[in-house]
Amino acid sequence: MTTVAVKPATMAQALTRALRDAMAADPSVHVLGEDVGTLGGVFRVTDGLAKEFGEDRCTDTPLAEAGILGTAVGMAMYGLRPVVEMQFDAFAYPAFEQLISHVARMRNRTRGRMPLPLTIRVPFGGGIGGVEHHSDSSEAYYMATPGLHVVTPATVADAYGLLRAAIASDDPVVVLEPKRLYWSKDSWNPEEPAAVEPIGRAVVRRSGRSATLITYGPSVPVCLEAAEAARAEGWDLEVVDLRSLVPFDDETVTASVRRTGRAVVVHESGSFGGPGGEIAARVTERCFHHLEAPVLRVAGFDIPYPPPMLERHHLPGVDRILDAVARLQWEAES
Amino acid sequence: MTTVAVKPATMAQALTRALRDAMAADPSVHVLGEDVGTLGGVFRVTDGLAKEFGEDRCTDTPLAEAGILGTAVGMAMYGLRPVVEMQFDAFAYPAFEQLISHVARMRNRTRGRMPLPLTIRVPFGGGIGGVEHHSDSSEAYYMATPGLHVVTPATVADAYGLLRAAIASDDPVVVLEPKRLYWSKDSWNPEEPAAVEPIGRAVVRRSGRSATLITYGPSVPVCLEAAEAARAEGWDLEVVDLRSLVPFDDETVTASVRRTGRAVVVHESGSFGGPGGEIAARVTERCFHHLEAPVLRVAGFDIPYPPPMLERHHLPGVDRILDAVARLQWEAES
Amino acid sequence: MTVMEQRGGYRPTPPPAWQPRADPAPLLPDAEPYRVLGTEAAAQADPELLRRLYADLVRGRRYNTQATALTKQGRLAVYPSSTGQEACEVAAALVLEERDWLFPSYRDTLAVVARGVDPVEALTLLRGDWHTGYDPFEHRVAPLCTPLATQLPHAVGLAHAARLKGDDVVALAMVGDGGTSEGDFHEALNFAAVWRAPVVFLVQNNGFAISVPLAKQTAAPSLAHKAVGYGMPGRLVDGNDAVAVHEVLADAVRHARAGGGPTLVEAITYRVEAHTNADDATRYRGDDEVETWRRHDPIDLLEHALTERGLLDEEMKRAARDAAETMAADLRARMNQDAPLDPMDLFAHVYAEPTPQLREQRALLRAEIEAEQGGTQL
Amino acid sequence: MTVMEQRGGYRPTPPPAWQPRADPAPLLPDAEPYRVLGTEAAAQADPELLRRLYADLVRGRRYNTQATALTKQGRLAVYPSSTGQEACEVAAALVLEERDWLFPSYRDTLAVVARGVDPVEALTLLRGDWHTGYDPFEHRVAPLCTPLATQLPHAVGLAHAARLKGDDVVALAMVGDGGTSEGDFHEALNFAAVWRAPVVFLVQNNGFAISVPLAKQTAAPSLAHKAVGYGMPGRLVDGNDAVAVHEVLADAVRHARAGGGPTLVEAITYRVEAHTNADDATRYRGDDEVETWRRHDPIDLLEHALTERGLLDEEMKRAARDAAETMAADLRARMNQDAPLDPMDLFAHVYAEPTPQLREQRALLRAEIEAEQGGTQL
Ligand SMILES: Cc1ncc(C[n+]2csc(CCOP(=O)(O)OP(=O)(O)O)c2C)c(N)n1
Ligand SMILES: Cc1ncc(C[n+]2csc(CCOP(=O)(O)OP(=O)(O)O)c2C)c(N)n1
Ligand SMILES: [Mg+2]
Ligand SMILES: [Mg+2]
Repeated sequence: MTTVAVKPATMAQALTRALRDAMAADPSVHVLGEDVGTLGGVFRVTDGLAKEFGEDRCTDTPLAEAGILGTAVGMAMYGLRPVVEMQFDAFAYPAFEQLISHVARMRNRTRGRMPLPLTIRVPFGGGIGGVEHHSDSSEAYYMATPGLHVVTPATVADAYGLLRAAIASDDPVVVLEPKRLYWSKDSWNPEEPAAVEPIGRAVVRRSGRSATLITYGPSVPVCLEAAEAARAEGWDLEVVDLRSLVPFDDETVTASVRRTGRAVVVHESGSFGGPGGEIAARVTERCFHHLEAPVLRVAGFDIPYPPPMLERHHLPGVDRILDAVARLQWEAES
Repeated sequence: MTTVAVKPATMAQALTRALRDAMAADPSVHVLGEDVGTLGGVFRVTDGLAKEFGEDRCTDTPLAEAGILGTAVGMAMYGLRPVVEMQFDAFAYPAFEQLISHVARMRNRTRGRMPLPLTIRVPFGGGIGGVEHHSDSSEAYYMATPGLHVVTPATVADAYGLLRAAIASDDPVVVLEPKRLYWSKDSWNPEEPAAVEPIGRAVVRRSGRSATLITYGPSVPVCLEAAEAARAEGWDLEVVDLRSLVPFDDETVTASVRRTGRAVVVHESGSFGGPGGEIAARVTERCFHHLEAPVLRVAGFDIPYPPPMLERHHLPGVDRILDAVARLQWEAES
Repeated sequence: MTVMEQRGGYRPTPPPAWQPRADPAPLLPDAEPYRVLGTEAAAQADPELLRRLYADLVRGRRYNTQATALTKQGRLAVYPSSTGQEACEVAAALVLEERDWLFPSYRDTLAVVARGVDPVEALTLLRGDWHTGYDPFEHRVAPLCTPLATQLPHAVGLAHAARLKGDDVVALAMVGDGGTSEGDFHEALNFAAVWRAPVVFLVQNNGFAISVPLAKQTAAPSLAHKAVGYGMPGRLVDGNDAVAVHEVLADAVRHARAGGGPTLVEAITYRVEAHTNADDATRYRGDDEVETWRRHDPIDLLEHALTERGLLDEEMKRAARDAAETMAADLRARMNQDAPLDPMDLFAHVYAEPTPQLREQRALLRAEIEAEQGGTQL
Repeated sequence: MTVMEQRGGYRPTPPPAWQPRADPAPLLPDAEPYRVLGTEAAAQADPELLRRLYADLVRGRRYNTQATALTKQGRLAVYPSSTGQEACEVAAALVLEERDWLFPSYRDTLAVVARGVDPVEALTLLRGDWHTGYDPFEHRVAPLCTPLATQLPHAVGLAHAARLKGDDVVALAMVGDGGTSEGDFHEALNFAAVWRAPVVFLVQNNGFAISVPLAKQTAAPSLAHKAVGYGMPGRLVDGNDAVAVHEVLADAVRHARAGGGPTLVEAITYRVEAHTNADDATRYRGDDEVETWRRHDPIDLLEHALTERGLLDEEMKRAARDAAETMAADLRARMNQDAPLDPMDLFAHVYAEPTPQLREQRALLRAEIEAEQGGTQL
């Protein structure tokens, strides 16, 4: 086995590589969506695939999201493994009926006879200075829909691993790709990508004793930064990267919070009715007697995603996270 | 003022009356949807309106939910107050893009210049023996969408009051009408309907000292029944009917839980990512030091809504609620 | 500075030659619905086909009346009858090869049965069960579809996938007149035409979407005229003329199989019964209209043609009737048995593997049921 | 028992007389896009109109180049240029009366400006602000719309409402070729036709939806052919011929205002620039094609016609150019000022009254900002 120098790669590159490897390994993997062929996608994640595998494997569709997802359902019925790209999170909304009423339920309503091995890639979240409708966080909708898996990578390696796992899954998987991490770099060896882990395991990105930050996707780097900054305050924060929102890894999260006794959930998505409520509620159910303070949430405001010039106020940042940590009733401990 | 004998009325009748009174009071109120005209709606809630006000005021539309909601947006732009009926909750999904990207945001994106006084009536929930796609609980999607108000009545009087308030509101309001309560009866005087209360206030339906059941819509009667049954176990349960999911009445809910020190959230909607997570999380944030036990949730399972013959296993019933109450760590108190 | 000013001798050119993407003329439907029965062409129709259609129509009608009866006995949660529409239902099933796929809506259990699915399985969903009953792969019939028009893109995707795999499979997708108003109808037809997918779209225009008559649904000359806007042929056919429907669909299937792409077929028919057993049709239409259509009944039309050609004797009629009765009796008997339902199945197929959360919920329900069965009280 | 057997002398009747809902012939577009400039009809065109269009086109082109320049200076977050499409943009605005409504897409800020909206306000959203800038009611221009085709049902609903109120208002809605594939396009056109709503749908077929060429978007003879499927007239026009576009749109507006219902107009044009400044068009098309279209430039076409008729002298040209430059300079100057942005506004218009939850969040942000400004550290 030759050793290849580990070079920095972006998350977008890792995603492209995951698609390419999956398509090479399995001729039933087909990519479809708006501008995914000739252009290589507006984020260039499908760059080169049409050239390498032909337009029948990587197809520019007409401009209609329900049509894209609906035809992908039919392709999956015939044994293909379609990978659909929704151009931006907000442009997945026209496909909701197909998603909720068919994609999420087909396995169940056919007693397992007609599984839908479908991957739905959704560039998600803000922080890229996008104009309106280009920065939504829509994970709450997907999480509330039984039958879907929902994953989101925070690192280059996970981007590869989770996308491969999604394509390999016999269930529909929504892959939320944090837009603002597309160009984040990491040393990662595309020739020896990490083994593909099954979907559903969170990971402790940083160990700590004082409190747990529970987060995912684009907020993971922010939380790691906050944890570094917290050292100055004397807090040793643990950071759990959920990676998979559905299924939810209660084990890892619960173990962490039982250890630290305090937790803050951090995400970009709006607070009210957002993922943080679910997470805080289930952590509290499981860790009540270990908790020194209520599980707090640091989230986007309950407003339509703001414009570029104001988004920094909306996005959970280091200061807001540390403010929340400070409210974790430290007096009570001493 | 003549006194009319108070006769029992069904929730469906109260809703019809609310529409009729609103249409009579304000010529800009228009009803539109599938089968709402000649037929009077599949639940007969719009019965008689086309006859009384003409087909231009109560209109059978072509069969297309995005079209219905989208044209209603345009009608509201021109100063009408459209009341849209979605035939069943699952058939509102095709209209999600219009709902999320326009209805919920138009006021904000026009700096308040173009409010959308739109009411969206959605027959919701199960318990009526419906075949698949006819019993969804979709409130989690609406709650996670800033810009929408979301209300749901549990009583005949509230059905009238909330629908009138929704139509009177200058903001878009989703009115979730519990299907299985359409034929529930109550003594209610249509000639002297209660004053229309503003949206956003919960109500204590039953006072109690031991624990609070936080619930809404179709689960309110179930919780009241559970509270009665709980007396045999020595528990005196308080039942809070939220009525409005957005805005959420933190004041009433928090006051109750601070008093009782224990709470269970009850709803039909799936548990994971459902409304209960939000409610439990915010109650815990606000009442942490008053809580003797974690806020528990009794909800539908995280599965596609089951068929008639199994729905009784899915729906939160008295026994499951009492089981949850029993798990509220009563030993700790003594 | 304009281009004109930049370059001395420049004169604007005419628009870059515009070419229609397709000749519209052959895509447009005929002015009248195509008919065979009651016309001279009836004399030429294949006797075998006529007899086969007749037997299936008689059986189909009996299936419809039996299923409606089962709703009254509480054995079906709901039944959307296709009485009066049997010609379309049966022809749709008969034109397909074994390797082809059928995409039915909730109203099309008769087509599903005509394709070979056990009626009890075809009715599973309408019985109130949580699953589709039949194995979609056994007879290549997609699960019944309730959200309107959403099955159409599935048919397109499946047909497209088959073509990509080199299989000469055709998909036939059924939808109602009301369903044509949905966005999914539009998107499906457009994808099909762009991809030249081997799909046949059969619109059964039965006059109503629940209570809403066609005039409130569309202002188009006909629904078949929608085809030209996608660049596919539109055909208009008398939907109660089983032979005509069979011929038009068979043509479309052949065209699709040969790589010619999709066709939109509008069959003019009528929903003789109410929308479902739960509907009250008297609220929105008069008996006259129904009566007019009853006199253009698909079985009568065919019986008349067969009789005129001396192709039908009393014995054959009896045989058809007996076969229908046998089917009905069997259906009745088997539907009268309770479907075995295991509540634990609720968790079995949400995912390939239940999530940890579903395992917990399953355990909760199991404990509850055991407590119930053990007679234990709270 | 069949009806035939029940009643002795019964003979099946022909199908209840089928009538097309509309005569398809007049709904179909002409075989060639309608043109005026470069044809004999150009000699008859109203000089006033030609001159007005010319001034507006020159100004429109300058607006486009200025807006694109502003993206390079970071003064616009993004700009989807309508260079090459000015004839459609300007004509769409000019055909409307003051009481009418315009429904633009993200590409149509030029039409918005041509209707009278201050360019700075028209560009507010693209600048990266959170609101649409202009007051929709001031010039009766709906907010710019990004989710494709979703503005079309709005236009239908507004036009329908106006008609119900007895106002003879027409709505003109703009959409791209790509947008015609969306379900909302279908639903909007169908509602409009069924309701006979006074709407004009203007499809600017500029050849591409980002990178996707028309051939991957539709197989229809033309996009205008979609009209017949809704029962409305479809018109095809050379979208770079400002006079032809103006005439076709004006006809359609008149037809709508007179109660004749909606029209679908397809204007054949070309997106000369990339999709937006962020797009790299060389990835999906060659320079030749662009060059061909540059030689069929809307301003050149008009300038040529004016010149031929002796309606344009150097002074008028200069005047048009100067007016355009003045507009551009003003736009540049004002866009170079930072828009005043108050973070507290984020909470002001989500609802008529902020919810208690939003009030809490506003307080949190206010405290954060005060702490920041006070230089306070955590
Ligand atoms: C998306 C969606 N909206 C609404 C419904 C409710 N619904 C069920 S059947 C029906 C009428 C359908 O009419 P049509 O398409 O003509 O079919 P038919 O019932 O006449 O066979 C309606 C509105 C649905 N099933 N799906
Ligand atoms: C529902 C939706 N899907 C996807 C997009 C992303 N998107 C923005 S513009 C565009 C292409 C639109 O092409 P066309 O309709 O031809 O208009 P043009 O840009 O050429 O004016 C796409 C795919 C969107 N804005 N809305
Ligand atoms: Mg119908
Ligand atoms: Mg275009």
